[in-house]
Amino acid sequence: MLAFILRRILQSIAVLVAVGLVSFSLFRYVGDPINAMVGQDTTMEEREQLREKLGLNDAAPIQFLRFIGNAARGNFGLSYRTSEPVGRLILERVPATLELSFCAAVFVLFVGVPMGVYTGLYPRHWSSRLLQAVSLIGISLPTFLIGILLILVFAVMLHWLPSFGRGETVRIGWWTTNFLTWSGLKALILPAITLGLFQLTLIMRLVRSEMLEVMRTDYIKFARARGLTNRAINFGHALKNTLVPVITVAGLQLGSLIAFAVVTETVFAWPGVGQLFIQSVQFSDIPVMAAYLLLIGLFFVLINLIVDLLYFAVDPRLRSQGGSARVAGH
Amino acid sequence: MKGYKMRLNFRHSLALTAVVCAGLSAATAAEAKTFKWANSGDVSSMDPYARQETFLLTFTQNIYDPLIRRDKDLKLEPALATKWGQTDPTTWFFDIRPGVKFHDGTPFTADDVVFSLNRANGPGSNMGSNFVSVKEIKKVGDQRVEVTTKYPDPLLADKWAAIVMMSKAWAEKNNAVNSADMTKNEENFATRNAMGTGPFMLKERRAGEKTILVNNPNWWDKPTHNLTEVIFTPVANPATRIAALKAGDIDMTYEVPPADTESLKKEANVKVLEGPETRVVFLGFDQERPELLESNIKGKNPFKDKKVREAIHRSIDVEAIKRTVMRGQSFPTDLMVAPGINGYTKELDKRPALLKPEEARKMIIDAGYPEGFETGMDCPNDRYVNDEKICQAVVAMLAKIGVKVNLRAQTRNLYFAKILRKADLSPGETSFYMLGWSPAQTYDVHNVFESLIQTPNKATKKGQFNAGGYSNPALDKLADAMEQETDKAKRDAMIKDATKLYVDDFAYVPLHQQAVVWAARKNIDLVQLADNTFPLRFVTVK
Amino acid sequence: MTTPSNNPPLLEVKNLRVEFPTRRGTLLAVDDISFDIAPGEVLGMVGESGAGKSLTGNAIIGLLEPPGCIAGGEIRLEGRRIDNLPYEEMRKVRGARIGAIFQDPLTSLNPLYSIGRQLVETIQTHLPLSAAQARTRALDLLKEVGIPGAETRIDHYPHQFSGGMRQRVVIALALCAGPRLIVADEPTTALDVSIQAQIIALLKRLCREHGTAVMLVTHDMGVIAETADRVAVMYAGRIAEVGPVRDVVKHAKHPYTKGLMGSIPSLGVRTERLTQIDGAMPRLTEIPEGCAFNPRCTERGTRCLVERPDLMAAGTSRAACWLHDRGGVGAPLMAQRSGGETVDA
Amino acid sequence: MAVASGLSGWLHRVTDSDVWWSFKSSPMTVAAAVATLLIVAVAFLSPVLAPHTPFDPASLNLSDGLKPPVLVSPDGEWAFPLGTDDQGRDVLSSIMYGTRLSLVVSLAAVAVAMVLGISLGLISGYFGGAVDAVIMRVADVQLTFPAILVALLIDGVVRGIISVKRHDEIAIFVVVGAIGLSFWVSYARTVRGSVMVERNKEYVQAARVIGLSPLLIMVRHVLPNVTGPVLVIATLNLGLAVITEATLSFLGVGLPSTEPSLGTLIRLGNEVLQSGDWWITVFPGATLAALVLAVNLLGDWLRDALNPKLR
Repeated sequence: MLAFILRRILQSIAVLVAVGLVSFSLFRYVGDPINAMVGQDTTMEEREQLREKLGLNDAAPIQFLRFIGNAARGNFGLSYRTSEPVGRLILERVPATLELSFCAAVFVLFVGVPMGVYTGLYPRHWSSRLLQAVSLIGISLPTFLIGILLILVFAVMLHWLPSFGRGETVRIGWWTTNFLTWSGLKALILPAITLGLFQLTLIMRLVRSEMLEVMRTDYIKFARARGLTNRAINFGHALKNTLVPVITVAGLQLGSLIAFAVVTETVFAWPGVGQLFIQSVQFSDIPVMAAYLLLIGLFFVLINLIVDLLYFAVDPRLRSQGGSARVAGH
Repeated sequence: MKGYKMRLNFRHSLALTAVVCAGLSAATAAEAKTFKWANSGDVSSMDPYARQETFLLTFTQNIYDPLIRRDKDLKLEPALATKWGQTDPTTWFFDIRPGVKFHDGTPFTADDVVFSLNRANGPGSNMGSNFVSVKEIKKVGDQRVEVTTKYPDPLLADKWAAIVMMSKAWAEKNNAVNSADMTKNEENFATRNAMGTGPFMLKERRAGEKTILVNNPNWWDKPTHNLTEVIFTPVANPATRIAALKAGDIDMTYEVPPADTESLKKEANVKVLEGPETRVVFLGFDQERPELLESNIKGKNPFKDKKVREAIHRSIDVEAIKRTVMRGQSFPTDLMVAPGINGYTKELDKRPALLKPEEARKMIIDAGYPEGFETGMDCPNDRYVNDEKICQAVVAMLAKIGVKVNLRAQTRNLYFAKILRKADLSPGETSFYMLGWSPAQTYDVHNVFESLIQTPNKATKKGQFNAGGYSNPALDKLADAMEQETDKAKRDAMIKDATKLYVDDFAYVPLHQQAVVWAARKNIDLVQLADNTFPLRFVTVK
Repeated sequence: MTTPSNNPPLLEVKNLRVEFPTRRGTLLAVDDISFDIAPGEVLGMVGESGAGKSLTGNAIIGLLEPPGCIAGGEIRLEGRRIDNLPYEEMRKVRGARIGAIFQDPLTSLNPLYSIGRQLVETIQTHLPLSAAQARTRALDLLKEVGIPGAETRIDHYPHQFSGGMRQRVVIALALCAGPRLIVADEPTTALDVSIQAQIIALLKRLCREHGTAVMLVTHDMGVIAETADRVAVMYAGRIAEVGPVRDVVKHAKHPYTKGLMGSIPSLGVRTERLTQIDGAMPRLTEIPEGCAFNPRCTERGTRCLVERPDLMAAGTSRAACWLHDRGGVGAPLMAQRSGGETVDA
Repeated sequence: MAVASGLSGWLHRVTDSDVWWSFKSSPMTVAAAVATLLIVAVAFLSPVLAPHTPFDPASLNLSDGLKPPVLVSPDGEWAFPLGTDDQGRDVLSSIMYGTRLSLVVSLAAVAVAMVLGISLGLISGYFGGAVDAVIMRVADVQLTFPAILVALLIDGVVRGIISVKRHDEIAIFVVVGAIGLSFWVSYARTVRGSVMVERNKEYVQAARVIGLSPLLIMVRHVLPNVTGPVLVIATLNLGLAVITEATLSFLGVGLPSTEPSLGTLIRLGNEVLQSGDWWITVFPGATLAALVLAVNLLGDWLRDALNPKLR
């Protein structure tokens, strides 16, 4: 097991280096930040000098090495847009995104999985068909449209929920949280639903198709023959076997919530790293983009490691075989 | 200048009524008044010299005061300098207002003035271009500062209305002596904190999320507002911003997309303020390359031919663009400079009549292009109001006269990197492009000539933004002369001649001035200035 | 072999009918069969696949997969009707009163639960025992079914056991709640021959010790001959013959049983060629009138074509064949040629 | 005659099969199939059916701009049944042309993603070990970059390699490539998971014993078993592809804005949603919703019908 973790950590480092190299070779095509950084009347020559001093004309690997060198010393450079240190800029906004994604993930798991189980257990029932059709709405309308519609209904017409922003937040050390204030919680509801809706549909359908297959297996029939209660069969034996293969996909989908947060945060003016990323793309704010991509790369690598470890915890067949072979499902 | 006056009266009266009732309500309102407002983008820094951008300058002028500030009619009025003037063509003096204190109670002195001016001209600051003519700044006694210039600069006072005064002691104590210098990678205290003499004090600054100002009880000037707290939040998505205003989560939004003005006017408790912005949006031609970049015509550049430019100019129906694309929120103009700017010659602002498509097509054929010609077109899609939609409309209009246009719309950073001239002033990568320009600093037409219309010249640094490379020697000579002409009448004559030159030459296709559209809830009184600045000191909450 | 005692039968099946309503018409898979199982008795159910023997087993446990359903008849366990019980009532019967063993041990156990946990769960579902007591009972059972080192292996997972070992665990699971009857559906088919013998011997010993009756469903006559007290031969959803296993094997009364027995090689008797029954069992949609076996029967008569024979006394067993009726089979007819295949080609 | 009878024979076999029967018996699936066919047919016949030619700038004039749908308000015109947008484009014809564009782009993108994802998933799942680790780590790197950045990279690189005179010649390839590249990971992971399960099953080992080539085993034996989850993802990705294309065109790397796809119509319309010109975004939005809903319901049915285990 330890060998497996060590190997994965080495691979993770390789992934991060790859992410860094690709990012910096990419930054040549995201447009030129200089024009937006200098005043309207700065001469072209001065702009070129600034570009030279910032090292934007160097080759990608050199820029990447310089970035890593500074990053190692905790200095992620200044944002071209707000001239604030990128490290603190991201650190301030990571809690907002993580808390939003966490709520979206909770929404997806506590609504999506039961819906998947229900439609898997009673596929023919009209309510399952209805749930399937309704759940499709989440993926047939673009996120920005869903967001706006929710705001129009719940904020403008009904005045139940705030139309944008994080509401009151409580600062604990460097972390700012929404969970300790009433207005913070209310501000979380609409964005979490908008963010989670797409993943909800995917998770529900995967759980459903997996549940349908598990219910047909011999060990479920044998469990019934042993007179076990429906609850024990459906939520003990069947659910566990259903969730094992769903874990990898679910782990990834919840990880991609962060990537999806980009659009939701822009619509709800949610001060997270997603909104920061969109602004940095539009502004070609290279230091922020580089730090963001490495953060997301690190995050995905962690998610994958956790999902794999979760696999070991859940699926005994792997524990004895060890190694990265993963046998999923029934 | 007359046209400008006439339009002003209407705006003037509106402003007057606002002040009157502001005065009244200020007296009665004592209890806490919070004013919540939003804009599409955040103010990029608290450091007043970080960027020469209207929004940053107007926001920081709520916390800091300049020596000379502009009143509601954009005329200069005394602020921290009680008197100023030129003792001789190359020497300026500024008398300092006594008894003024910074927010932390420390007194405001001449040393602070000298320090601030040098910081504004120092490394990392964006305001350097206002000091091109300055030779030396020195303190003369406690109440006066004298500035000597390399050559007579009649506009120095105008330029310095944008330079606010900072506290020398505070800056030295908190390592904010210079603005944040990108190349040095270390943060500057002034980016997130502020110490000014202005009507409001900075209480909390969370970049990209929320910035809170509170009233400065011992401000040197009489407050013309009744606010105790101001909460500013950036809301990028226009639809969300409009919804927030309707829902009452914000009291005012600084930027309203023209499409939403109609629906907001119908809203019960919302009012809309519209006015022309000093920025002129125009189209430019590549008149430099022998042949166009993306065209089927080889060996010839159609845009070099004045007849072709005229045919195109008189086929673009700016009134139709105003009616549908801009929904009435624009002020068509045929000059490269807006009314309200010194040097706007009203009598030359007459758009030649529109040509029927057949007439224009015939002109194109006579110019030697029997089947018309093809050209690329570049436009931003998130810089000016409805920029992409205006270009699409132009593409449709030109298609009718045989000019096939391939449009490429991009976000501003990709766009500007593509079309602007390179460091060595070699031409950008475009044949037909859209640009917007407003001489924000000096409010004088020379800035337009110097940057946009004069021939690009690396040595004299002229024509930096003349992306199409239009070149008219006669105009170049006039522009250089007007820069230093101090006699107003002679200068105005030069301006008129130069303007006539580029209008008759159809050098550019000026479209319109964008409308500055703000929206606020009915219980808020505020004043909308022509240069799109928003001093909070004129806001009162009923 | 216990002789059938005369107290009331443990399981009584009367005129059981199982139907499959499909869009192509209703398929009659089990057509009016009746039989009893005495306490502690081993009844074999034998017949070609598709004869309806597994379905009968499922019907008894109440686990017919939709759209299959019990269309008629009664099933009584210890005198109580169990075929029309509400789901919750029937659930309590399963495992506690009737145990089940399925064919493939590789897929019968939940791969994610240790065998101990699956045993304890079943025991606690039916018996009022604490976790500790349930665990000791599970340990005893594992020892009984012959799992070496039960104390450590109880917490192992199914994939850590061989096919034979897993079937032993399945038997332990079937017995753990002390059922009176076990329905074993092809318990040895998936195992190789040497393991088969062990499992059969184990099943017989445990049933005898616990006094548990067994309904052993298989197509393997050898297993039946060795294990069953009585045997019922099924053909096309009906019982062709039922009786003590020795009599049915040695002195088959029904032509189909004769053919079946003839096709089994036995050490004692030297036979050049095994007899072969022509043709194949009819599909459920094409069951002929009269006796279902008549097209393939060499001793059939005109009556067999029209009148369906019920089980009637035939020596010590009972057979559904007019041969054993005073009226006889009517005019004899030759067996129907099936597909040009000659018997002595 | 032979052909006719062969055809009718085939037709009979289809209509008699269980798959057809399960299709016929669920009304929702029939409705979904009809809707899908209708939308696809109208889209691809748009040059013939559409009353106007929205992509030809010469035919547009601004004076027709912002007309409401004729059924809703008096100043609508029958010439523009669903109203016009602020460029004077007829909304109905724009939807037709736009849907065709979006369908071509998203189907091609999903196809690219499936081919890439499934093949890499099969290889990595079947061979495991180092190959599996490399492919999965490439997947991690890919997951980090959203479609937007991938598009910018491809656009820049392609422009660097082949000097392109006009942008829109390569626009469609850039968009399809970018969306395809950013979608393949979910296919690869799902297929890999299933392949690792099937790999140990007897029938695969049996196939290996009789000497079938690994490729043949994977495609013929293992692939059919993973169609279920792949189908779920493919149908979901279709809707996402249309929306991603709209985001790319906003960044100027997508299709030119003079030829708006369905996604771009929604994006442009969304800016004016609250201004009273609701129809510019509502009708394209409804079309997209109907298309994605129909395709996914069809996908659900197909997956259940084709899944041997569920029959």
